Amino acid sequence: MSSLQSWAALAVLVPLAAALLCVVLPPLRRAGKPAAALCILASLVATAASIYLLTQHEAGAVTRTEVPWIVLGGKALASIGVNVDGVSVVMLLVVCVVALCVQVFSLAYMHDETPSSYGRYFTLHALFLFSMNTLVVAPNLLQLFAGWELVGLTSYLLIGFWFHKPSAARASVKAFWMTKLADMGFVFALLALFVATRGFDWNARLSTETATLVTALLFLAVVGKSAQFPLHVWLPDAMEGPTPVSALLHAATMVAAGVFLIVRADPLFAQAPATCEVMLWVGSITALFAACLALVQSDIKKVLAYSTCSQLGYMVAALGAGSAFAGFFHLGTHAFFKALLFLGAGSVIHAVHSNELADMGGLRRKMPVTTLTFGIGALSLAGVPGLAGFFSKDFVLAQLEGKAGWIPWTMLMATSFLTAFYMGRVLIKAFGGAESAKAHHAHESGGAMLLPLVVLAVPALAAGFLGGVLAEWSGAEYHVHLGLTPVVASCLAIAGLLGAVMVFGRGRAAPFAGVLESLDRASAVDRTWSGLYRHVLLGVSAVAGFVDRYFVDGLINAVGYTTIESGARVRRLQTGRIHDYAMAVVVGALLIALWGVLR
Amino acid sequence: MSQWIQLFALEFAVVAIAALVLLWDAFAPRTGRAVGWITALLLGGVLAASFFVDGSGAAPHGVFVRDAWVVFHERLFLAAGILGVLGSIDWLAMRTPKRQAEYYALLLFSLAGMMLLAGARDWILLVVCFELMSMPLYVLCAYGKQDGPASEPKLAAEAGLKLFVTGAASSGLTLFGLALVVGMTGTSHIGPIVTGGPVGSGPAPLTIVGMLFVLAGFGFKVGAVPFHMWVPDTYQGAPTPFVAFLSVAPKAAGLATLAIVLLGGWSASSSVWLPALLVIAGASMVVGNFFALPQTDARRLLGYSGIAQIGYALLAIATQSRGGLAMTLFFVATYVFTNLGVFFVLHAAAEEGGGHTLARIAGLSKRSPWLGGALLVFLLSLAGIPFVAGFWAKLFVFMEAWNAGLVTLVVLGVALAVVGLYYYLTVARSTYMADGDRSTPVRTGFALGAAIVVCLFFVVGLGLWPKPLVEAANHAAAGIVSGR
Amino acid sequence: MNLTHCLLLASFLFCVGVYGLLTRRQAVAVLLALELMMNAANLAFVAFAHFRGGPGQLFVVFALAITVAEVAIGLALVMLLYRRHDDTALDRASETQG
Amino acid sequence: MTLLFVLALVVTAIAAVMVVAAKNLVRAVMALALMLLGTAVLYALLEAPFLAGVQVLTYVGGVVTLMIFGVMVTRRHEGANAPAERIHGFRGLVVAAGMFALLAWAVVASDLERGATPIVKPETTRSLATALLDDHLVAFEVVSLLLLAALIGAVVLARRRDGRDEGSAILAAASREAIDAQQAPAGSAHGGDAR
Repeated sequence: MSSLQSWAALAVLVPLAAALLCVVLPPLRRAGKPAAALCILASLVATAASIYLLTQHEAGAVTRTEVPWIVLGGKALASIGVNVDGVSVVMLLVVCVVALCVQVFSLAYMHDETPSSYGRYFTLHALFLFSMNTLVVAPNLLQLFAGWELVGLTSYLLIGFWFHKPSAARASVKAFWMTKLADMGFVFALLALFVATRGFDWNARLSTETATLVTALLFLAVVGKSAQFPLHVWLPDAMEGPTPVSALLHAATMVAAGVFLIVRADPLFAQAPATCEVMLWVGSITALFAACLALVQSDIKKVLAYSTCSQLGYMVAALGAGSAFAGFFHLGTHAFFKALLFLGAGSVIHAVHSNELADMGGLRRKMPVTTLTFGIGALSLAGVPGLAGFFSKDFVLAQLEGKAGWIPWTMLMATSFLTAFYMGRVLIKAFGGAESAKAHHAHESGGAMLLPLVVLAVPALAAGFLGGVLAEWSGAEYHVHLGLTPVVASCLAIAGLLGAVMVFGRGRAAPFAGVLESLDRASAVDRTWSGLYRHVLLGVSAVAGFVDRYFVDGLINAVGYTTIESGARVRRLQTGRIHDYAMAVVVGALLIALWGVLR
Repeated sequence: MSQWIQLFALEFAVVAIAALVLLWDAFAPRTGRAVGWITALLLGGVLAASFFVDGSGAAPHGVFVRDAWVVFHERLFLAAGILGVLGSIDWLAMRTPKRQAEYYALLLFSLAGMMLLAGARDWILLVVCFELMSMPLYVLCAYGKQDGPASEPKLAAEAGLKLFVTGAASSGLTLFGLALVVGMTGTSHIGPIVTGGPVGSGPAPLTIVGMLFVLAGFGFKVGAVPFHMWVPDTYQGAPTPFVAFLSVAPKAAGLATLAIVLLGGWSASSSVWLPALLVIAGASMVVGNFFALPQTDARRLLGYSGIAQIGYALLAIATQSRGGLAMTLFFVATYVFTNLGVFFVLHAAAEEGGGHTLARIAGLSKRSPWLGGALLVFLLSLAGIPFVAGFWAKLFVFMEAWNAGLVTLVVLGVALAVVGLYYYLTVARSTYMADGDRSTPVRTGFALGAAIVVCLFFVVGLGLWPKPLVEAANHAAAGIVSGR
Repeated sequence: MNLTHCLLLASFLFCVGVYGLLTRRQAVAVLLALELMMNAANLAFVAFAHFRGGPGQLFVVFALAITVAEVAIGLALVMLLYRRHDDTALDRASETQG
Repeated sequence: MTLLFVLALVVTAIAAVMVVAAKNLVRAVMALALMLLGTAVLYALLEAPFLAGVQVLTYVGGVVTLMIFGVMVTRRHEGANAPAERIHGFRGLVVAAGMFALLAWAVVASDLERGATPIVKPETTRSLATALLDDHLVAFEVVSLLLLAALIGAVVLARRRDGRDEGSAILAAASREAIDAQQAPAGSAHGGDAR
């Protein structure tokens, strides 16, 4: 094991050690603060290791160490180990940095919890970091799956962290149920891959049919984990968990695991054009659909949740267009600015004690740092030129040029506009305008919460410029070009923001007061905007919401209900009478024998 | 004679322990936990000895063959026996302090029957061992329970009677079927079915009927559909520490017998039994999983879950390959530890909570975090989540079955595994999420606690590092099926 | 008299036993029916041994012992049932179900 | 010979029907005894004299007594006339008839008399004993264990908690008798060696 891999292994094992210590030493966990310190220390070590790895990494190098894990008939079927290459090094860094920031943020955010619950929270976080890093450095799909399942399990526990809230308990079960359902695809994919190649390597050469089968099954798992249409319904519900958990799991890491899986298994997906076609469409539809829903949410976290769905749709569409790098790039930048947004939302929620946008407003004076950092995140997400989100989103869009008759491209362009529009709405409603009653008593959060915000704001601003380096490491083509796509995308982003100002900024002292006033004079423009918003956008959103609530969600609930109902009905067969049991034995034997001789 | 002693050293030892326990109790009755601890420790000694005694060989006329297959099973049964005894110590000492020796003796007799069963290569010995295994189980089902809540003694008697009547009916079926098979083939050796007719004509109808009756009889013992109906009722009525043992050891023995007979003896006639086996396996998965869904008593739920699990194990046997058989062994071994663990935790919770319904164990994790955690691990293993032992078991079985071309059943199995996940999680959720109406901490006796810890160790250990058991299972399976 | 006749008789006894097993309410009567089934198997063993050779008789020796053990346990369980339910109708024992 | 066979066959069959048909349990047990005797005669005709003897000893002597005892103990209030109504008799009849149809068809279709395999040298009591103690010594020992387990089990179940052992003594005696019967061939084997 070379030193590089040792560092990667360190990033995996140190969080595990911290989690185990907390598990086996209940006094430590129940004390709360010491456990938190230990877990954050572990994350710090993991982050340091991942940064060191990044500095030492040579472009294009792939090294791995494996230990035989499962042996069948004297042959090693699968191994555990670490795989260090451009993708895993970057992903490791993203995961560690975001996790560290979230944990530091949680120090203050969760301080109302009892000490034992506080300790449990950080234990789960350490466990999560271990699971996620296991997934990231996996040298084969089996270990990746193991990490995948562990991530699912920890997320189940974290979403349901406030299990005394019935809605949280329900949401955690729903999230687990949905992702498990999709994970069946992963299991089948592993089985099919194993049968075809007697191994779990993602570099395998397959026939087109097998590749299509394997990748389609893998994609099913991705649809569940990365909340793609129509299995996205669990993600908004999962917002019942603590907000930092949402930042970590439902923005930066866990949901991105699905996209990461596709990036990892890119050699397999490259052999299956049919699957890629499906991905392209599913991603585009998810992006647009979720953006429509984000528009009408009154809960700030739900806006961000649907926005996450939407951005994941971008990544999946990019992957479907055949550009693993575009998806991965957007995954990286998105992780930073979405974590920033969630933490910013957490800061706001902490201040006003409400998730509702209606309870916020005018927070910009009370919480300047939060406003600034959240604003950076929002503009980055909206794709304002120069910020991180712009570069990656632009690159994704550029990959889609001309694909499938420009339709996905158009859909994602529309999504760009909507993204800017709903982020503008959140900005204005939460930070602009007059102070609401609840916002009146709000005050800026403490240092432990602001520090992660500031730290995350840096990559949210600047990570876009790293595209070239990143591409070089991953061995992909990347160049910023000034063509149709960036121009249209920039225009749409700015138009969306301005539109939001037009619609929501009126009647309130909006931050862009000057611009607004000049535009407001042309009230026809304003009315046009308002009308467009009210009749077109809200209409679309209503349809999307209807489909979501009654069709997708309803179908899934119906499946669950039917399963349980059928079980309840058939159990009448078990009468409790011995004679019936003996009858079953005899008739069973009779039928089997009858069939045996008649065959 | 010395050869005999060497060949049957472990079985002799187990019977000797039974005799010792009975005699000790006859001459110096004890009411404490000493009898149980002595039994467990001596059994532990036998298990340890199994690693040093090389008893490989065969009895005259090949009625009994000792090879890696037998050694694997002996150790598995001994482990189950030790854990079964450990789990019962506290309960017996509290509930029936004056009637402990018989319990252990009967358990040991059953254990001896199982251990011999694994090596039987002759129908006479096999049938006799099967009955030696079963008879004590009928009795133990109805054991003790005079002083529990009012309904308990009735339920225990009912449990015993249900097991007995269906068991005796199956014995009758098996015996009649064997009369046909042995009569038609003219030998009591478990071997290929010699048709006697012209080449390629296949077995006579009477032989086929006989074979399938025998298969049905074994189907009863492993609790496969449609011979499964005793399972939930017996699990619910019988004493829980015993159910822990009942739910694993006889099933492992039954699967071992099936493997010996189907893969070892009748492998050439697979066209006769394979369709029946596949139907039984598929039906077990479906019925087990769907009937488990609406259950509110944890033991009934686990009964149905056990039926489903047996379906998966039968699927592995149906692959007819060495790898498949090895995976059956792996599956069974992990199942032994997992299910023992689940029942022990339930027992610990029920002893303090007054019942086994899901409502009664609600909030367990708050009353005893470590029991709650252990239960979660066991349930995850049953559900097949990585990194616990059950995950590999399921994955391996599905992999081998897919390899053998049983794709339909694999798809069915994976789909049903998701249904399974639902009800396992229901139990887990009620322990974690729901608030129970009790807040007193659960105190677990030392013996029971030790048994749970051992189970936990194996379930987690095998989940992280399945390699040793996989290799041992492969080695053992080579004794029955040669080739890949 | 030949093997076919003997086996037909054995089958008949077996099925009569099955009928009794499935229909009699009295626990003791069910035990009797089980005896019939076992006896049918024994008869088949002996008949095969006579006409075809093989270990049939040997098997019967063991089967008899098994039957006796089964009767002992069965009757003990029936008495337990009687003591708990004050009745030996087998369908009394049907509290667990579903 | 054939006449005797037919007679035994008919008696056995009718007795078997009576076992399941008799309302009175004592009568059913008596019918069982008759059926067992008829089978014993068949054993004798099929050149299994030893088994015929054991059948009479263990079954008619042991099992039937045990059954009568069981009937008596459990019916002490109402006498032997138990309500004997059936549980879905028709379904049971259909299943049993179907079973018989299957078995009878299989017996006939197997064409057992074709090629009329010569009737082999019958197993003598002596060869039986040799086989028992040579080839199948293991099984023999296991059966002793089985009977011991059954004995203990029966006592455990029958014993009352208040210490009044009701019937366990008789059960134990019956089981012991069974052990004796089972060990009879062993004795005869030793006798055979002595000669």
